[in-house]
Amino acid sequence: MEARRFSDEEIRPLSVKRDQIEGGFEPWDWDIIEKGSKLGFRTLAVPKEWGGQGADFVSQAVVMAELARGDSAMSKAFSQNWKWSHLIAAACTEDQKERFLKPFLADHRYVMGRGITEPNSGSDNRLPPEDDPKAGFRLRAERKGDEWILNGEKCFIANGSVGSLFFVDARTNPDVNIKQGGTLFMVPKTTPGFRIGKVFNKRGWRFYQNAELIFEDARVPHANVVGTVGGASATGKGDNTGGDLFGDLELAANALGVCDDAVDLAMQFSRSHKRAGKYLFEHQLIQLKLAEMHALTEALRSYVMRVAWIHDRREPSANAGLVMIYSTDVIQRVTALNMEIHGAEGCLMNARVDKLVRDAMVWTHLAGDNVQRMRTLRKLAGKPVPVVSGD
Amino acid sequence: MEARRFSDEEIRPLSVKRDQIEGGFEPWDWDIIEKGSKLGFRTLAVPKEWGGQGADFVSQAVVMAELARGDSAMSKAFSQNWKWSHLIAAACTEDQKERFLKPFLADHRYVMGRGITEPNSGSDNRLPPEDDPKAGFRLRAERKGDEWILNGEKCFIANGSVGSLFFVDARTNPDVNIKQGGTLFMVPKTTPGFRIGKVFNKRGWRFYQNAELIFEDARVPHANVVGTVGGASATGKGDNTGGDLFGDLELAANALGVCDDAVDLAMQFSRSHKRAGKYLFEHQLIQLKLAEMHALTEALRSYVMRVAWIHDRREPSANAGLVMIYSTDVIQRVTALNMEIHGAEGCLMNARVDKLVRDAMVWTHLAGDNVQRMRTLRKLAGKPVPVVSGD
Amino acid sequence: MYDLHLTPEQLEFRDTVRDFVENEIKPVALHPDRLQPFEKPLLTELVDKASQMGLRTFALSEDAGGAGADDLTSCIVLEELAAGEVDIATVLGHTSFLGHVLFDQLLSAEQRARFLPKFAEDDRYHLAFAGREPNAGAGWSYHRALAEGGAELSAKRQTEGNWVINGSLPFVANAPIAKLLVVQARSDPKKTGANGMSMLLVPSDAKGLTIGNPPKATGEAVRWHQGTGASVTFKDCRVPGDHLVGKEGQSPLADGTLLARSVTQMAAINLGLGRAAYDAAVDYAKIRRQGGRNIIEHQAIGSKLADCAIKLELARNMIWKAAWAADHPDAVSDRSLPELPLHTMARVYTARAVNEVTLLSAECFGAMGVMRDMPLQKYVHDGRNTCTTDSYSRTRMRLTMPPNSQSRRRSRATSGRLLPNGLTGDERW
Amino acid sequence: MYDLHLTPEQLEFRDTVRDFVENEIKPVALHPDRLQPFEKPLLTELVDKASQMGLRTFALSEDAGGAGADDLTSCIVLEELAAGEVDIATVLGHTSFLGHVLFDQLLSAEQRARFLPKFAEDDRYHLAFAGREPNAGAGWSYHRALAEGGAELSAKRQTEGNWVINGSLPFVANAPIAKLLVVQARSDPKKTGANGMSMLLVPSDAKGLTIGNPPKATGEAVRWHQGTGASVTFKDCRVPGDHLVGKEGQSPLADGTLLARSVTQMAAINLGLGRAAYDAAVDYAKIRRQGGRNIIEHQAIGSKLADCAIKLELARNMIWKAAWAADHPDAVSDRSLPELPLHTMARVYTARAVNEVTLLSAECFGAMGVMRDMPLQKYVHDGRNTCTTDSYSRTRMRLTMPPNSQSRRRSRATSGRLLPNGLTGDERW
Repeated sequence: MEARRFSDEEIRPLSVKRDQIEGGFEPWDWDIIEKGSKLGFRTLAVPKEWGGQGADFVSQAVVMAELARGDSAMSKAFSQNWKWSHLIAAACTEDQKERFLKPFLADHRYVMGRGITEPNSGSDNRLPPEDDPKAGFRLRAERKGDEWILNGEKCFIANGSVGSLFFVDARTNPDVNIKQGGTLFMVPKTTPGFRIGKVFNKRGWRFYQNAELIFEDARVPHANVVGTVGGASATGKGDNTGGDLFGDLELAANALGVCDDAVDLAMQFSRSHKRAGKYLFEHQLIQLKLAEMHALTEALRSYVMRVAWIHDRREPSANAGLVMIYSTDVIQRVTALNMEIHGAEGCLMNARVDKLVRDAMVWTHLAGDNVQRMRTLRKLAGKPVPVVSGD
Repeated sequence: MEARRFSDEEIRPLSVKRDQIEGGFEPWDWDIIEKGSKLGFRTLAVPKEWGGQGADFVSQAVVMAELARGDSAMSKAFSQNWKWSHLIAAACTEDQKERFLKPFLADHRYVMGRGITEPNSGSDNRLPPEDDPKAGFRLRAERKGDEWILNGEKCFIANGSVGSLFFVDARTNPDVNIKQGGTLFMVPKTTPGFRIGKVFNKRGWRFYQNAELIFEDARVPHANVVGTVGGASATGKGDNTGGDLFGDLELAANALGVCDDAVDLAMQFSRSHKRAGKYLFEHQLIQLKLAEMHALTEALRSYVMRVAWIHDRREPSANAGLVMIYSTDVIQRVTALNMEIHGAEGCLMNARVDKLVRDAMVWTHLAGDNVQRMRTLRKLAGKPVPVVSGD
Repeated sequence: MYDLHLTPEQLEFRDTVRDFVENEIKPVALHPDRLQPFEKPLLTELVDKASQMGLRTFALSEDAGGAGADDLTSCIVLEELAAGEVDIATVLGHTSFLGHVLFDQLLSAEQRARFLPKFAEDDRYHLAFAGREPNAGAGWSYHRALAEGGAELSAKRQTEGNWVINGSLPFVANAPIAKLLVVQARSDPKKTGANGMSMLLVPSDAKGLTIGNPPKATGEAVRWHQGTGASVTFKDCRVPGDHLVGKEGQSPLADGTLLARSVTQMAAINLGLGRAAYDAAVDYAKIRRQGGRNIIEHQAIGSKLADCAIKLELARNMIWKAAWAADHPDAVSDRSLPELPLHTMARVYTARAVNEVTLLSAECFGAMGVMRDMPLQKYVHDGRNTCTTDSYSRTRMRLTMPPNSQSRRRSRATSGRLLPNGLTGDERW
Repeated sequence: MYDLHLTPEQLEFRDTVRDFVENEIKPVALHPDRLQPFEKPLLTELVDKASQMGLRTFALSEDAGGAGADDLTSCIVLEELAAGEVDIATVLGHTSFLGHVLFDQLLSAEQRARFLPKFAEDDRYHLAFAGREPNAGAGWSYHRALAEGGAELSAKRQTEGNWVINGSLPFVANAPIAKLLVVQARSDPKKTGANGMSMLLVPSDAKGLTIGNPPKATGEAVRWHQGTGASVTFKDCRVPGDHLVGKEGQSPLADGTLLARSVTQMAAINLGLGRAAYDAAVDYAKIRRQGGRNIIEHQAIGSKLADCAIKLELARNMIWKAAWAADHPDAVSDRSLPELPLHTMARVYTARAVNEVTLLSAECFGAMGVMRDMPLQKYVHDGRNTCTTDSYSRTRMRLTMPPNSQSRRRSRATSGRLLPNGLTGDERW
């Protein structure tokens, strides 16, 4: 399989090296993006009629997991683009596709991102408190003729420092809540009044870029509105049969790759290192840990593949959200067990083992945090019971 | 689906009632066995050519889970028979099939069991210590003409108090380990010198029967040897592509049914009971618990169905063992969370909620104990690394 | 000055009770005939024997005829008793605690003279507290306005000075065996919460008082508490005016401060249960042979038992600290102790830890861990019970009161930080 | 008699160090310029300042010029220091502990007169212990014969009385900054284990002694320890005969008894780390607003923080108990304390608890919890580090020595049971 070869031969050798480069932006490497793009990993999800691979969800999940086995952050740097391919396919006009999808396909360094989070609104965007209509993002967009003038800032934006195009949620009506007063804009990097701020220097996923986007009277043509004005949350999710289909599956499939890597490392180590004259593998406590790692990883694989398959059949369910939550607990546990099995050798830790733990930590706020758990449950419950938000 | 209807309408109403009857044997109820048998649940796994349903593994898993949603122990009382249908199909001679499969099919009260465990050998049967050839079962069988004379006892034997036929592991050569010195016999209830001893009174799975089998010069015809003399472990597992296929899947699928029941109970309760003026469902901590219950149950479902499907394709893997281990952790956690969500109402606990916790506890020694974990890992590891047993 | 030495009296107490448990309680409480049935009525003969040894009045001052055990010593005694049988420990713990509170702290000299002799003389004289049902919403109202709710009794003073009590409570611990009930009833219907409650002494044979049957161990909903208990109903139940304890409308137990130390003692009972399970598992692991050696020599079993030993030690540390803190309130103001609800922390951690210890111990027994003629399954049941029992939930909720609530002091950790008043429903410690 | 009051001196110590941490250490240690880079060299200026305050010699007797802190007080000091910076606390803890052991307990009067003045006067005079590498097999040999292994040094006495030391150890804590090394070397090659080891004092500028570079924070394998440390190599390194401490072949530190209390102190350092993370999370939760209210008012956040508070309190109880036990060995024989390896239990539980506390605290920060210019990610790293560090594993393994091993006393729990000597690799407490 091409993804496995690329992961083993190209991604993995770079993985720890790029991870250990100081700085927020510096671990990034255009070379590997170009190489992967040439193999189709950047445009995997673009429909065939537009010249992409048009891979279904099952294939996407398999590729994400394989790439993540080599490096979780690099896998995400590729798959982050698939997300917007889904969105473009689902919500953009033909004109927009023409203007943005074509250059995306043509340029191996064209990557995309979406800006929702702001310094004072993270959870509130995802689970807007019902008693506080002003909660949520505040980036202001005001209409001026054929243009919208955007002011404000976004933070932690994926591919922020390297993206050519951003999908940006802005408030076109500040007096109602973000479900009615939010609008989604396409903002090319070259937009006047738009610039990149701080690049975040993270503990895990160091290769993957998160940055601030700053809007100072940034001028965006009305033709760049995605869907309708005031319809951000309705149109902003791309293919959202039963949830943020792609985004939830993406994190779960990526976690699966990391777990596979951790299981391999632990098996190799315990079969090549001895304690008290016996291989680690021969000690009961190590066996129990290894069995748990295997069981959790295989359960996650089963669930990820089931969800991908359900998605391909367009069956609505809450499983997308659940598998993401589940992957958070599994990746934490499996990478931690891997570290316990390795232990410290003298006063040194295997750098890759440590990296997996650091990468895994990203899930706790991205995938399986409290808000995600509560949102998913709300979906499971359907309408009858009102959920008081923020409680 | 017939299994769901039977489970909801026939099994569930009896579930707590039978569970609360004092004694070891007394919770048993032939009526429900007969009713289920007439619907085919006792003979579900018997091949079609012998007049059974010949259900594949996926169907078996679905039925087990559905029945277990009504009552875990009753589901097991049915599926315990399927296990031996597998064994008979795989390892018995035509003559044996004629003599035992036919009456099994004909009599709605004909159930079966297998006797391995003895008072002093539990784990040793499953993971025989390499440095102790005498470890493991000791029930002695000595040849006398066309008969074998059996002496000794077995304990915790499934269906012990109600079975018409038992598969019994005995030691035909006490000087070598049980892999070489063990032989499997078919022992009908009517065998002279054979009787039922104590019926165990358990905390969970109270409907399901476990009893002592006592052999005092019991005379078993040579024609009742399953497979070859000294070949117990090779022939005793029935269809064992990649492990004790059926037995491992059986426990995992049963656990799935229990988890489904727990999730339903918790959802219903939290949407109908208030604390501090709000439904439990509206409290964050309850939402987190419910989301976890859902995620674990769906992950288990994904894994169980994947394993059943793999089995139907006869692909060898260690997943059968892993899913059983996994189901142990999941059933414990999900039933405990259900109890936490219910809490005590005043100084009373919902009896069914308590029952699920008690039933779940059976898994810790039956399915996911240390020995099972170590055995499964050994399979995963393949041959290269010797595992020192009992360590 | 920091000092963990126990006094010779404390050690002697411990030994005496431990012997009683080994020789008298365990042979009865762990007999298969007792273990197997669902219903496990209170072992009243053993309760009586324990009473005769002074275990009904250990917290009562020596003056009043008791042993004068402080909170720490009470915890030591109750842990030992509970290692024999949780219900016996619970019953005796309740009476001993209430006896101390009543006779050493709350009653007037006249009342004391009237009630103490009977209490001291009669080995079967137990006490029960029929308070207002704690507000079930307290914990759930985390950082929100307190929701109202919970049954309570009412008391009216008649013109001739008598009190008339009405109302009912669904569950009062010790009610089925108590000879005297300490009743807390609302005497001022215009006030709410802890204000306007009066405390009255009601003999169990008072007219108009009905004590229900204890909950059953079978049925749709099953008995889920330690000790013994039942509903109590008052219908125009009349007691003389001099049965009022303290001032009208100011029940001394209403704000929960005095009751707090009973929380620590309940935790000690829990701890005894966990230790019994652990001890049984260690004994079994030393004789059960599998894999060519005793199972205690297997890493997998050894690590389970080491986990148990650590958990029990952590629980004991926390309980003793909380008990000592209750005996020495000055230690917070001099900053030796953090301003934290230590008794609640002890109760919450112990319940969780003991639940885990009983499960791990049962796992060491394999299939024998679920057999109803063996003790492990009962330990597991009792452990689960305490962890999800009503009083546990209530206790847990105390950690969750709004930070500005006057009903508990502001919590300052050693580090000088506020305890976040979090619900402690999460099981991750 | 049980007493948890701290002395005024202990309280004053705590306040002094806490102020130093807030005003001096935190502004430097938590500055983004310090937090962001992988390499975090020891903050030597702060170490020097702390030395000047007496924190290099707090355990040294007052006689000898120190503050005479016992084990409990040392734990209080180290928790506070570590809440500022773990590495600073580790370095000072090592020197202070070794200074006490050497100058108060082991050196002859003559040796003391020769080395103490320099040690007492020079704020940069640190100490290191270059012992035999602990047998990595100890824990893994659970209930089996002990496997041999581990590097050790050799020492030969020359005819003229001098000692010649050879060999190398892969990691010696404090080596890069120590002016004096306490070396333990095998002087009798015919003996094994703790027997036949001699203890020698080696100045760091001794000829033939090479101290390696500290491990790096990047590369295939990354630095995974607290404090500072490096390899040491002796090549025909010569020291005078009177540098021998104690008797030839009988190193007083060989059997580990004296070193045991440093285990408790390491746990106290851990605890300080956990508290720093928790404090930061509480502060953040009080100001971060989401869902229309500060996040501390959300059940989900509140329960995480309450968990943390309980875990830290449990750890502190266990550490202080173990420390006090080290100061009062009689408390085991008079049965006030259980015969358990309390210091190991404290270390093992604290490492696990602090790992969890740092993770839970970071979760309260959301995305800010993983940013390298913020402190939480460092706390998480340090917590992980301690939990899987080599010295933690070694410590953990002490719980696992065969029950008949002479190197530790038989463990009797309060309940009179043997501790099962289990490996404690399981994380379930």
